[in-house]
Amino acid sequence: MNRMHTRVAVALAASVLVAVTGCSSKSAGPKAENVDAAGFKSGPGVTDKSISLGVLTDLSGPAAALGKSAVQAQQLYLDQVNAQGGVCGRQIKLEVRDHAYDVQKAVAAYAEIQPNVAAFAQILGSAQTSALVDSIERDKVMTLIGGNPAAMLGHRHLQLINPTYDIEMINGVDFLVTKAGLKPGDKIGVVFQDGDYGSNAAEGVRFAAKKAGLEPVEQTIKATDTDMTAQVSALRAAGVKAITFSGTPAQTASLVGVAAATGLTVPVLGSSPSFVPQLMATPAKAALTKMFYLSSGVPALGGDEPAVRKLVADYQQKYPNEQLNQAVEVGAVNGAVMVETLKLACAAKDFTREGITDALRSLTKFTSGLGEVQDFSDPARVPSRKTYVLQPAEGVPGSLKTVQPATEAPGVADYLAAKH
Amino acid sequence: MTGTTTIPVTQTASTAPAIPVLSVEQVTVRFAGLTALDDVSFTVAPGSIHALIGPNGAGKSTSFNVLSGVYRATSGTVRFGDALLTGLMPHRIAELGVARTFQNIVLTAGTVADNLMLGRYTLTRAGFAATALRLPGAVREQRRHRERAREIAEFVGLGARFETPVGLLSYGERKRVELARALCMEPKLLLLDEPVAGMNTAERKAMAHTITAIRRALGISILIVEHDMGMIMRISDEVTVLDFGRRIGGGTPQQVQRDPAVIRAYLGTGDHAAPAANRTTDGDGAR
Amino acid sequence: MSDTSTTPRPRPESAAARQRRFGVPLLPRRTPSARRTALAACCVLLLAWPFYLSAFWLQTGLFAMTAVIAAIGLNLLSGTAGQLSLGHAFFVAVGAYGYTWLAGDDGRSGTHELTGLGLNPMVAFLAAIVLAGAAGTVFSPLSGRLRGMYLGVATLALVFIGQHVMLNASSVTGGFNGRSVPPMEIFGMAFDDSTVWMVLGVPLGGLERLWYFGLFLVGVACLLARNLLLGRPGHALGALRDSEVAAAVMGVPATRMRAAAFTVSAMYAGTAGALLALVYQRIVPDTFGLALSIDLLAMIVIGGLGSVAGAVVGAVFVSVLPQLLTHYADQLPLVVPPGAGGDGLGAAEAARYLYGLVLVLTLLFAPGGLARLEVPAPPWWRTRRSFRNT
Amino acid sequence: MRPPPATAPPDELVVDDLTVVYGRSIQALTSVTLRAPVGGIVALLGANGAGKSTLLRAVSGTLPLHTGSIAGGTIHFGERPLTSLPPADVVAAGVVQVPEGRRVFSELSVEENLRAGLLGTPALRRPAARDAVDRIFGLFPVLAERRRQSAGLLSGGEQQMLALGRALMAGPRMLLLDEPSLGLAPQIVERIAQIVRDIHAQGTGVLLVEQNAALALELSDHAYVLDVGRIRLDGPSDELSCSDDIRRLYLGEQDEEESALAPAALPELARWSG
Amino acid sequence: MTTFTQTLFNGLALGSVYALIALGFTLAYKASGAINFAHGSLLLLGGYLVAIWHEPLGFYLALAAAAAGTGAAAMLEALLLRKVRRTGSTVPTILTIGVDILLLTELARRIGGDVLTAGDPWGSRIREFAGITVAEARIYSLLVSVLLVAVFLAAFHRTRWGLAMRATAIDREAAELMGVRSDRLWMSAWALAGVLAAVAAVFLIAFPAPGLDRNTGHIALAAFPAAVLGGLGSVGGALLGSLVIGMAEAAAAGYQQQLSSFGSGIADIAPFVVMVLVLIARPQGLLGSKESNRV
Repeated sequence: MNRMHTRVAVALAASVLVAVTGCSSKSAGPKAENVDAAGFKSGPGVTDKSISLGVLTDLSGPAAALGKSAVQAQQLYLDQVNAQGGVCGRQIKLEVRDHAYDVQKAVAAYAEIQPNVAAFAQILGSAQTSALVDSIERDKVMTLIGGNPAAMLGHRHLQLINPTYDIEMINGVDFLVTKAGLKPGDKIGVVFQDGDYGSNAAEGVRFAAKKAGLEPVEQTIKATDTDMTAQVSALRAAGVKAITFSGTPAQTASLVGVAAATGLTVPVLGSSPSFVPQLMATPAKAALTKMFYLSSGVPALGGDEPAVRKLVADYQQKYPNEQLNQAVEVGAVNGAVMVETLKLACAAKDFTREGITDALRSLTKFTSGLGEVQDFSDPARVPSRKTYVLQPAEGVPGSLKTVQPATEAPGVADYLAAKH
Repeated sequence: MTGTTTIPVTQTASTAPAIPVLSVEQVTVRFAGLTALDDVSFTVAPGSIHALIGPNGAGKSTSFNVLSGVYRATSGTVRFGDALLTGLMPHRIAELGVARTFQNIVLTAGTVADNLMLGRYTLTRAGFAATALRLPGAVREQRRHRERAREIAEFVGLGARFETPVGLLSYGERKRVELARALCMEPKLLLLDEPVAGMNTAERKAMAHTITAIRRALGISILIVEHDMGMIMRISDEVTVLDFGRRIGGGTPQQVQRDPAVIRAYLGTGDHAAPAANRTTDGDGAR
Repeated sequence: MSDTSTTPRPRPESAAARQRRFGVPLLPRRTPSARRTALAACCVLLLAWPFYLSAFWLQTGLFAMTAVIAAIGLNLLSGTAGQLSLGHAFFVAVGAYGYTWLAGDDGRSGTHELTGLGLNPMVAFLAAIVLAGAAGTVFSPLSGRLRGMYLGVATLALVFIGQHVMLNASSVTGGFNGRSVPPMEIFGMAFDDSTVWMVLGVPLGGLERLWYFGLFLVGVACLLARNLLLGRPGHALGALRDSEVAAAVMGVPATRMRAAAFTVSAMYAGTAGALLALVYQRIVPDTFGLALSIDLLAMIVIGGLGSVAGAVVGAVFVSVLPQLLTHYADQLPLVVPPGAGGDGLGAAEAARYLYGLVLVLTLLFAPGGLARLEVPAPPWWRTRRSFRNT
Repeated sequence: MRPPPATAPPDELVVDDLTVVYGRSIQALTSVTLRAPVGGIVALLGANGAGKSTLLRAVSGTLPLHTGSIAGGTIHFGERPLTSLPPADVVAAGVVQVPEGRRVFSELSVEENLRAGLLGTPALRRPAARDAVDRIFGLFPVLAERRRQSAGLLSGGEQQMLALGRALMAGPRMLLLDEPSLGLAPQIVERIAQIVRDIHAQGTGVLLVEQNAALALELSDHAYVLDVGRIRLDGPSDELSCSDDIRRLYLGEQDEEESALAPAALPELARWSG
Repeated sequence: MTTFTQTLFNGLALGSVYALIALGFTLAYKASGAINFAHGSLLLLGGYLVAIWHEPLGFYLALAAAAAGTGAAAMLEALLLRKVRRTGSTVPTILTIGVDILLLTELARRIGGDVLTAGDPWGSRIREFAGITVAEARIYSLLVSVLLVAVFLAAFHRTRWGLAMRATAIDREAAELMGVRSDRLWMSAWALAGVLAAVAAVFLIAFPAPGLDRNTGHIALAAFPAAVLGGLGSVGGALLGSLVIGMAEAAAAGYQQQLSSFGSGIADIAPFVVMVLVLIARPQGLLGSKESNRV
């Protein structure tokens, strides 16, 4: 009797299964690339009226402040482009997902929007990007990423903008040598966070230090450290003349604050992610304005460049209550790269995934006025080698001013040559 | 002694696998600042029902805890045949065929069957892998032992409750589950800690019957702690009396009932000893 | 009467006895046929799923499946044996990296040299499960001797030490940037998108095939767990949870059983990890943090401790709820679509709030399914103090 | 709106028709009615598991700690309802229990244990608290000698005295004693009995729960016998101690017809053959 | 030698702050039998309240108000836990995880990317002695922690409240029979845990730390191993454990070059490694009492 029931159930299940699969929505197969009457090839996320771009960022996690600024700046830029008719007569839309700096959420969000976007205008977070690298390459979807670790180079569809952390540091050490008058044999402190960002930066410092005949004194820190006293005492004991730092902004405040308080008043050069304007509200403000420098691929928001001033003005007008930080520029640059790429794809009448990547790879002299000329032709090479040196300053947008314009240190070429 | 059930049925025992002697020798248990057992010795003859009596707190439960390995004796030894129980972990003692019940019922959530199958633990072998994969051996073993568990359940009068969650059982029934679970271990020595405490008269009768029936059927040794003097005197072959952690008397029920030291210690002292003593002597003898 | 003891008696499971057993209605129970119909409907739904749903929903489903497997395993430990573990993210990681390392080839990831054994993926999958079990066994000096809450905090160490190892053993794990996961391959057919099977006119890619593999694993996991719970180890673990003393005098070796439960639980987590790796296709250490451990615990508590079904329900709930919320965020009141600016409540935050709220409310108002982890201390324990003094 | 009868003694513990359940199903007490006047010693007898401790828990308000609850009936002390009050309120009403097995705070010193007896009363000034402690030491000189020792190191009898002294710190009107003779040597039991008499003589009512029927009946004026959660007998103690009924109930009933209990319905058990 | 002295001081200072956290954690555990996973959030709440109130109220008043606020929040949490007390200790523990998620989400949303300061009076002043450099705030944190712990211990051993606590911890039922209102008492324990967390928060965000950010509460994770290796539920154990963990962490940071063979970032896991080692040797923790039965 029971067995009978089971058989009936199985038979029923099987027939229902066949029935329902017969009308599966997937039967048509994956959304194919298609060619319209005008000979325009287009892929996922592209219609006659619009182009959808994906953004995976952190709006509620630990990097929310940066993520939010970058997305808003990107949106601002695209709004302006759209207001002028968009690209190829198509409005550009952002499909934003908040992964809250969680890998699983990022992977899920990627799966959710990937089929419906032409490209990813931004993916924030190293771990998140790392987890998605294979998928991005498989799906051949052109992607701009937020961070700059050198490990992210070499993927055809993945592109970072501005110099990588190691290049930032080679340029930065060059600045320190001049600034602090470092001589061969002098010691330089290298404080860096465990992980790809910090170790990539440290690699650059080591190279530059060797080249300049400096002796590096290394101190590893962990992401959750907030008190840099131990590191500072070690560096002071070693008698360093300058320090490079690759950690979080909060750690910067501690390091510089402790160094200043203990009389270790040497210049400290930070990697680009190591500063946020919020630090100017902490007691470390005085020390920061006195000792701290930031190596950055984009100029200071407090600078005089027309593009920067326009960005600041527009951003403040649209988001009057938001604090400005360097991520605003990064977001705007990302937006500009995206638009330039799409324009090239438009010219080639190819809005397929491959077409968009090809367009990016043909972009060899990109400039937006926010930073140096970028060359995206080779995915394995840094798009630009020049960095600015910025310094915390009060009363200017983003609390940073530029103290050295975009410069490439002589060592960079050697370094890159040695790497390839 | 009017009952006929008190006569030991030794002929069944003769066919049984050898039931070892339990000998408790000079066992002392000390907790911080307290001597719970003080140099206690007694012997449980194979196949006998041996009662351990004494006022509350005399050390009866402590004795059980030493015998089953829950407490470690400070000094002294407990032997079960050739095996030295003192120093063994409780599960080792269980493997030697010593089963016990608890004064306060300690059952596992689940059905009666689940609890009884726990009693089969030492007799079965199926490990994690065999059970999870339902290997034929494990399935066969489980079926066979479940049969036996059901037999035991029916024997103690829980046949109809075999699949019932223990949470739904009455107090008396749960006491029976405890007993059945201990029986499921196919013990050579059964330790019963107040098997009829909290039961009504009918339940007490049934339990006394079951205990004698166990001995009759299985020929195993039973050590029993109980306050119900009537029952103790009726069913036991030998009695050991503890007071204040010390053994103060022992012998056959009749001997113990007449022992003035026992009467004094167990039933009261000094001027209020008299009524109690009277009561006990006539309580068991005359009734 | 004594003679009857030697004569064979009628088989106890007589028709009358069975009648008695089934005649007494104990708990309201759905009728068997209704159950079967529901189960069949569920199966049809699960089997037909890949024919309809997009990669996102397939992936969500697969995440739920990994959660189900891990939760069933954790439930064996916490629900059945009464032991708490906050370290299961570690065993998930061992399974994930174990599979990847065993099945992977030597190569490079970023700046790291990678090693791999290049085993057949099926073999590697099984070996990864064994590896996770071995990791669980290595922890047995603690898992056997520590109880309940104590073990819970001690296992926290596994998560953090595990993270440390994942970041530093870069030749195995790829370090911070993680490592690509070789696709599953059964009988020479790889579960990737290099080949597409057409079934009933519907293309089945790697994810779809993985879906069926996952379903198979979930089915096996449920079945094995159920067998365990109904068998000898289940009884022993339940006894250990309800009263360690009673369990011990019944012959259950407490230390060994607890360690064994931990090991089995770790193997479940390892299975989940290996499947998770296949879903992710690339794994990074960040995935296997404390949050994963806590989510797993929340799953089994929300679902109801001690039952396989509870683990399944809880796992599906906890892993799918945030996805649903994020997906339909724009339709929720008060929730601002991502990137809209302003200080509105983001979807991810809304999901967090709801998750926390559901957890708290479930525990406050429906602890019924939860009570089995720790029945109120048995009287024996409570009176131990006075008992000792007697 | 009827005023309370003027004849009602103001201080009497009255348990009326009390039913207590543990968990959802286990009924531990059924319709128990009992009166314990402050002017007397009332004994409550019964075998293990009869529900004696449950009754005290119900009065003291500690049932919830044992997953128990009052399912019916009331408890009053004089005018004051105690039904389901938390323990602290019961103590404040002047009813204090000395729990079974002494339950002294073993890691605390003797003096600290006594001071703990004041935790239910409004804070006293230091000298007053010291006076209270000294009063108890006067009652139990043996404790005074060991005031700094930790309570766990006392002998059983000393612990029982400490438990009594601790309960007396608050100056209760009614003392609930749960098995004070438990596990004590005869001479000590005699000493405790004398102390209970003294306590009563000083105007404190005593409800005595005892297994030791001889002791209990001798000490008390009136006794109740609990059997499986019900009051089976009650009456003046001297009458009870001569009654046959109490023997039967308290010592467990003898089986007049032994054969009647052999339930033939139960099958026999064969030996397991491996 | 300097490294050693410096490490010693850092360990002491760190351990003393951990002690405040672990003590609160232990009190809450004793009171509810539950591991309070929301302790980190309470800490964050304390710090956040000081940060937003110090401007209008001034530091000390803000600290008092924040301590009161955090204590109240802890009591609210304890109220929730009381509802599920009967189910054992696991359900309440998971409940604290739920509370933690709610509290942390709200605080993180409010704090966002900001780095908030407590407005403490020590600023970034530095003292030098015995060849080592020490932030003044660290000295105060050490002093205040020692003072608070001493006051707590005195109260625990000398007052009616402490007596009630100790008695209840030994035998709750007996204590209730003496008239102790154990529920209220344990609520006070939770409140105290909250207050201690607020004080600890101030020291954790004071110089040389940069200030309060959304991750500040993570530091409470170090209190888990501290409390466990000392013996869960033992006040002395929590204090000793905190010291051990503080020292271990400082040593791992101070001697990172020598320890580099264990991989970088060893300081991150030092507390957990120490905990595991201690528990393998003594499963009941350093000062925990061994269960009386040996099953």
